[in-house]
Amino acid sequence: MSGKPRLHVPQPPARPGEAPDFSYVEISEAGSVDRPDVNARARDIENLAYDMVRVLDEQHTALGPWHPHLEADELIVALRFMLLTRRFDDRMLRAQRQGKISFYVQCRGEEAVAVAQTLASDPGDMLFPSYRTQGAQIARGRSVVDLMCQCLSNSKDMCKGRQLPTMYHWKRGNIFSVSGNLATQYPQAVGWAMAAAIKGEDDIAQAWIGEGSTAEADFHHALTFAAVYNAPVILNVVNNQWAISTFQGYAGGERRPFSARGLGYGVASIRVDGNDFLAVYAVTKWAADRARQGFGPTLIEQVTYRAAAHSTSDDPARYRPKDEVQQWPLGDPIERLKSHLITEGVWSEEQHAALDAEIIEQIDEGWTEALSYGSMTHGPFLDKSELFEDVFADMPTHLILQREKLRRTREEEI
Amino acid sequence: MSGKPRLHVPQPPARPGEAPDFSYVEISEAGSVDRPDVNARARDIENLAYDMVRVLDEQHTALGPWHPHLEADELIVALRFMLLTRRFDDRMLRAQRQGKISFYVQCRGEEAVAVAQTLASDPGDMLFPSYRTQGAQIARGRSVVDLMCQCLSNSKDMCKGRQLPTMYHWKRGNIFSVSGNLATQYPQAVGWAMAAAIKGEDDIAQAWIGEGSTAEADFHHALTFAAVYNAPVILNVVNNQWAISTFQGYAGGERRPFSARGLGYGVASIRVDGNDFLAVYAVTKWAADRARQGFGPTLIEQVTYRAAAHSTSDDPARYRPKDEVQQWPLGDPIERLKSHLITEGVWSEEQHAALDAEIIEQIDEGWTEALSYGSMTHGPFLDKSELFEDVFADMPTHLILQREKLRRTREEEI
Amino acid sequence: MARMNMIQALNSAMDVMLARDESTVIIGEDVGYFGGVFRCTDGLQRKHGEHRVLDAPIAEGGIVGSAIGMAVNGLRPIAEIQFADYIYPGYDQIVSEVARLRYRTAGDFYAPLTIRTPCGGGIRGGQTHSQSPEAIFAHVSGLKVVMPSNPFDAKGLLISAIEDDDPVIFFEPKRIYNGPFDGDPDKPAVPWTTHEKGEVPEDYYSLPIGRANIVRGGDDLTIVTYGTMVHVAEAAAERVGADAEIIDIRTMAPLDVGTIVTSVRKTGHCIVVHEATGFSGFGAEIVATVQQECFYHLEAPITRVCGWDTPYPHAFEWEYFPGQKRVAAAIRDVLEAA
Amino acid sequence: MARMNMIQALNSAMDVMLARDESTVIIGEDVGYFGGVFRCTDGLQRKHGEHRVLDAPIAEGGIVGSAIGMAVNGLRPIAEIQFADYIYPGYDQIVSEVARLRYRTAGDFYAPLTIRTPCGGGIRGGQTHSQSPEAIFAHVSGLKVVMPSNPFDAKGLLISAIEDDDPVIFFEPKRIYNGPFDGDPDKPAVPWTTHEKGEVPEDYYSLPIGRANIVRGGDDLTIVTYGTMVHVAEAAAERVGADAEIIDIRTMAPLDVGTIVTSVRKTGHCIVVHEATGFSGFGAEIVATVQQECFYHLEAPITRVCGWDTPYPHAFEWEYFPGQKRVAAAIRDVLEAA
Ligand SMILES: Cc1ncc(C[n+]2csc(CCOP(=O)(O)OP(=O)(O)O)c2C)c(N)n1
Ligand SMILES: Cc1ncc(C[n+]2csc(CCOP(=O)(O)OP(=O)(O)O)c2C)c(N)n1
Ligand SMILES: [Mg+2]
Ligand SMILES: [Mg+2]
Repeated sequence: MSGKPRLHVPQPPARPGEAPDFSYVEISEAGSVDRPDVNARARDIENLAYDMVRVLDEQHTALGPWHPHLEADELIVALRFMLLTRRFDDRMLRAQRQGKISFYVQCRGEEAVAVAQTLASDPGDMLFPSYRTQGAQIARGRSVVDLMCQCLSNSKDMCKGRQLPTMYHWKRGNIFSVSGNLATQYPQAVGWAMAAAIKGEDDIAQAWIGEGSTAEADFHHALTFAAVYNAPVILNVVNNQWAISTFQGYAGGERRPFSARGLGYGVASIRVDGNDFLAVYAVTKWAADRARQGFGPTLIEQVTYRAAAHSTSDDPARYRPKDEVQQWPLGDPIERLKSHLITEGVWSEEQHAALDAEIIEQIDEGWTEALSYGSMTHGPFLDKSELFEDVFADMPTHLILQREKLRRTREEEI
Repeated sequence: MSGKPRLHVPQPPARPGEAPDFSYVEISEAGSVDRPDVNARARDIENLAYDMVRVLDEQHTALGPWHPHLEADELIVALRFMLLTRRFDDRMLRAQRQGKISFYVQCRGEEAVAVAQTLASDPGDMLFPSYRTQGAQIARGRSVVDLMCQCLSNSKDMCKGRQLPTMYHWKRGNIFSVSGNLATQYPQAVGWAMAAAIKGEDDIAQAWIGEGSTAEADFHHALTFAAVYNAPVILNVVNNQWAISTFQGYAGGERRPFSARGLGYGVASIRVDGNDFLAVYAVTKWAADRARQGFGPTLIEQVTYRAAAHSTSDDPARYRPKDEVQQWPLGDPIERLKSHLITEGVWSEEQHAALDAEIIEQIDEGWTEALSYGSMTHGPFLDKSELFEDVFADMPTHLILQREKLRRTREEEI
Repeated sequence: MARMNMIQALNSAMDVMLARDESTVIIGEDVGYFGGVFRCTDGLQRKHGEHRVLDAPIAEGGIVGSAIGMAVNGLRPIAEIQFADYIYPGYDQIVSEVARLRYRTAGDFYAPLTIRTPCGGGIRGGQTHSQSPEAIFAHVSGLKVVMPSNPFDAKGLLISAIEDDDPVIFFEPKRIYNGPFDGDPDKPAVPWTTHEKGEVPEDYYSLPIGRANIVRGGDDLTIVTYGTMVHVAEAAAERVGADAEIIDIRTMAPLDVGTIVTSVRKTGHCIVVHEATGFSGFGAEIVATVQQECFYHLEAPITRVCGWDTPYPHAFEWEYFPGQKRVAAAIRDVLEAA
Repeated sequence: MARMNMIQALNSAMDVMLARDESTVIIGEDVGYFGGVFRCTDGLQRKHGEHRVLDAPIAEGGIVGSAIGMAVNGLRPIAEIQFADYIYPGYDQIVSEVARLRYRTAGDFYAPLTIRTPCGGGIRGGQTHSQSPEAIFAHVSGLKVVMPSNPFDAKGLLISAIEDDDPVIFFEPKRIYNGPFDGDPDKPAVPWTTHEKGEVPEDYYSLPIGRANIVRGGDDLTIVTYGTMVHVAEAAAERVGADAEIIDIRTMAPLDVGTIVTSVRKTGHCIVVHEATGFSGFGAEIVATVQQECFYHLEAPITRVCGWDTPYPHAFEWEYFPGQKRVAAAIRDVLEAA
């Protein structure tokens, strides 16, 4: 450091053409971090924000106090959901490349986050996802056809053509609507949880944002309100190292982990290996119990890696080494759970291949069905007058007139 | 704590009619906190955010590593500034009660914060005050007449009648304009400091907000940007325990001090006895050196007490015990510095009384002079056409026309 | 019936709704124990409990954001923004989120949120306690925007706002909280007890959002206005002895175009009056619609009388404020233009 | 002279200013190493250094707030907001701070800040990548608001914005970044190389803010518009064979009233076209001013053709977008109404 105040310009460890370097990621030994009681005071468990909760070791064995001891069939269901998420992702990427859908956002490499956290929630808990949390839909049993119809903006689109692909919602499944505006769901989740507490209901809320989005005001509002009212909410920061082209240092992650942001508010904060299904599940369950039992909010940072492009509009080769993902020290979440199950003797490569084939078939069938409900270019289409519906509960006069005007113009020859 | 998630409703320690209780304020022994080098890593000095830097002990002796060892005449100048600030405050309060000015905000009890921190700055450093930082103006040598003219919105008002009383600025004195919108100056101060760093200049920035204002987005933006670019800035949180009617718990201060908010960003953070002139001076000097030498930002929480009403529109007897101020454990900043100087044998009650009398005379003379420049009800007045100046650097056509229209309407008999 | 000022009427509306509907809650800065800096929520926390009337951190964005979440979870929050001048930190959550939630989810999610906020000048509040930002909300599809001009309307419209399943931005012209104000700052203050609209039922009642009110009939010209300016316009019309029809639109969005158009077609003259800065203000929308719908009936151009296109000043308040004289001059000019 | 599309022209403007004036800096999400999601700042960090072109945290409020501070400290920051749809978190700093700083300090402090942001629809971006929020800035005294419709204007106006000592909100209609778009999404894309306004000097030049441009002369009616709609209006006028005078206002605030009024007094007919939602949109201001100034010359009501009063949809983009057909119908109706 110089003696002069020069502007610090955060630098990612490697740029295109350079060798990937993840030495900055501080990683704890699997099983090495204590698991406190869910009623521990935040100030007494600050180490959890700096260590990294991990359950799976390099030999794919689960160990330590955070081991959730799930049944084998539960884990196989989870594996299925993660794989389904990935294959869905693959298919939608292809669909976008083929011009069938306008846009898509993959969650490759982050499947454990959404799937484990959703499975660790109760069905009545409200989930406030980001555009990279599609695994939550899958893990709550949403039909992939419904998701595809949304991506197609077709006649069965749950959003009636009003949202970009990936901006799903599921009222019945208690999954809130994805917003195109980053981080806005964070204080909303806190408010939802406050309402549950006011009503004396048991349900909790859970929200996800990326590490880049922590810079937005809503992150701070959510933490402040969650702390002040001790709201039953889990606030997740999915640190996939990148926010479009900027690495996590641009959100202020160079000196302290994002989980540490919760400590100053007195909010329990945990840093977890985001590619370790068992660890993510365990910390989420802990946080959910804590919230449900009245001990307040938890901030969780999932350390993971955005294995794909930011979105179909992005080309990451412009700003990071192409082979970074291969060097990512926490591996691939699906591979790791699969290997664990094989190590445990409850799964095999053959079973896995069969599952994969089955899922791909399911996706292909789903896609065919979804296409039969139309797309933006091929019917059946949504009724054009849907454009004016749902602005308000009851359509006011001016919208009735505008709808009529549009109809007339469409029919006229000019 | 219950087993159910019930909404937590923060409660101040005492309400009107109840006995004041400040047992929640954690106070360190004077002299007990270590003073690290200014280049220490934030993570290595986190204790400073939880302890309380204090120099003056109960016997008014200065001690410990933070003792700034200022000369006696420097301290007497400081005492004078603090007293001048208080007498100015008293006079403006009276002026408002007499209907001479429309509004006023006192800083009673918080004089050490503004005066010590300003004296610890270099003249080229830019100060971004709140409405309760009038001591900064005084400590930089602003004439009280200028401040009074602003409060009067008269013909010599530096704001040309455009701002409420107390919303001063001083371009030549490097004091930025006070905004009526809370906390907006925080990221501006960071940006100012970034510019200094970009330009390779030595100056640093310093900003003040109240603890209640930390809940605003700008607090988070400022900390994020300061951390990311390692900006040479001091961010002060003046925790005077109250934000209008809500106690500091409503900003999230129940579990951890506001200073701790900086730690999660990796920003050096210090908690200081805000009524101890020497301690405030010392930590500010430390932070200024740190920033100037290129080691980045510091967040400082000044623990103090808002001894007066929020503003002339407020009646604190509605929401807090009348005698709370008497129980405030950190005393009165002026009394404490005065007692220290007397203990040191460089000051006496008589000298103090004489100083006070002199200051009161100065204020009275200033007020007479200021009134001679007019007020909102008595001339001389500002030219009415000033209403249209300074919206832009050059007045656009539509404002020229509006100015003309106003002139005509004023002259017409209707 | 009771005599109420606007503060009491608003308080009564919230009191009635808190008692009537368990899902009603209030959140805002200083609204709880203290009862609000303008006393609009005075006594409500004591009466309805700390879980119904919440003091909030000073973060308008957080207040709106969390209130949206509460509304999604079945509550009917009333969020108070202490001054309309401080609503901007909440603007993103209002525009990007609550205004569009029903639309983007095809009706599956929605948020019955009411945002109350004191607006307008005339109280020596300077630029950060005097603004009238209704136009920037009226422009946003999915929001209803209301501004009452008297206690009776205030209570009836606030109850409708709370009951509405769509978000409502509810502006309260603070200059007339205690009494009608005709634009003359030198006159002694007049309390609402002297005004017929200060008669307010103590119980539940509601007034429809989206319906203008003809404050006074007339044949020579139509004055379209709202909020404090309703009273200024009345005084100005009297001052010049004009037979003016004065329309208090009460709701900016959705706008009651029918009532305005019917009137202007009758009178052939129209002026639009509001406190906010004129340029790209809500008055422009009224003018644009009136000229479209009444073109062949208009005998003179429609004139706007608004705040000047400057920030709201402190010292020149009565030069800035579109007072009686400016409105009177506009009436005269429009009638002479014919 | 070189052939440039709008992205290249904007890039060139910033490049020229970074080289010419040391105090020019750029800050925004992804603008540095990467060069911006639309590539507008491509290569500028490499060329001018990491202290001149800064990648920023994802916080529009922080970007604007810190840029204000930089501007107060003598720099001329250009802040990029990645999409106009994401400008709302920065709205408070824009409205409450930078717009009023000069006024509230009687000229002692001011901030020469330029905020660039891509706006408008037509790119299948859905509601959060398609908005046109110019009206909510035009209403705020103290801001200049600009929207160019071609590469030549874009460069000249951006240089003026950077050099301006007052804050400028600079909207870039992203649909025409690569080529003019006449409203027909089924036609093959046309590059700027085919358009005369794609000829752009490589060096420094500037165009005055606040001056409208008559894109095409005509006697039958005046079309007042800006941004992408300039091209749509041209095509629509041709489609119906109307002798339309088309005015590209280029600057919303301050508005070049003179050019518009002169034209409408000549043609006696006027339509106003923009992409943004019509209700309380900027078109209303234009209409209100034109009817005031041209009342006795108008032969038909002024008509607005705008985005419908709904959020911007994804699937129904071409029903929402005020395309050729809607503009053409309005031209026909206005001319027939005479
Ligand atoms: C308010 C707002 N600002 C900017 C954007 C543009 N944008 C979309 S995604 C993105 C990066 C987000 O990064 P991160 O939060 O880390 O999430 P990730 O994409 O890595 O999952 C940006 C800047 C936006 N959608 N909303
Ligand atoms: C954005 C904004 N919101 C609300 C207010 C109204 N207001 C003025 S001062 C104040 C309390 C501030 O408390 P604190 O930050 O603790 O500062 P203190 O007054 O104690 O010095 C409030 C809510 C405001 N001025 N600006
Ligand atoms: Mg990320
Ligand atoms: Mg305070």
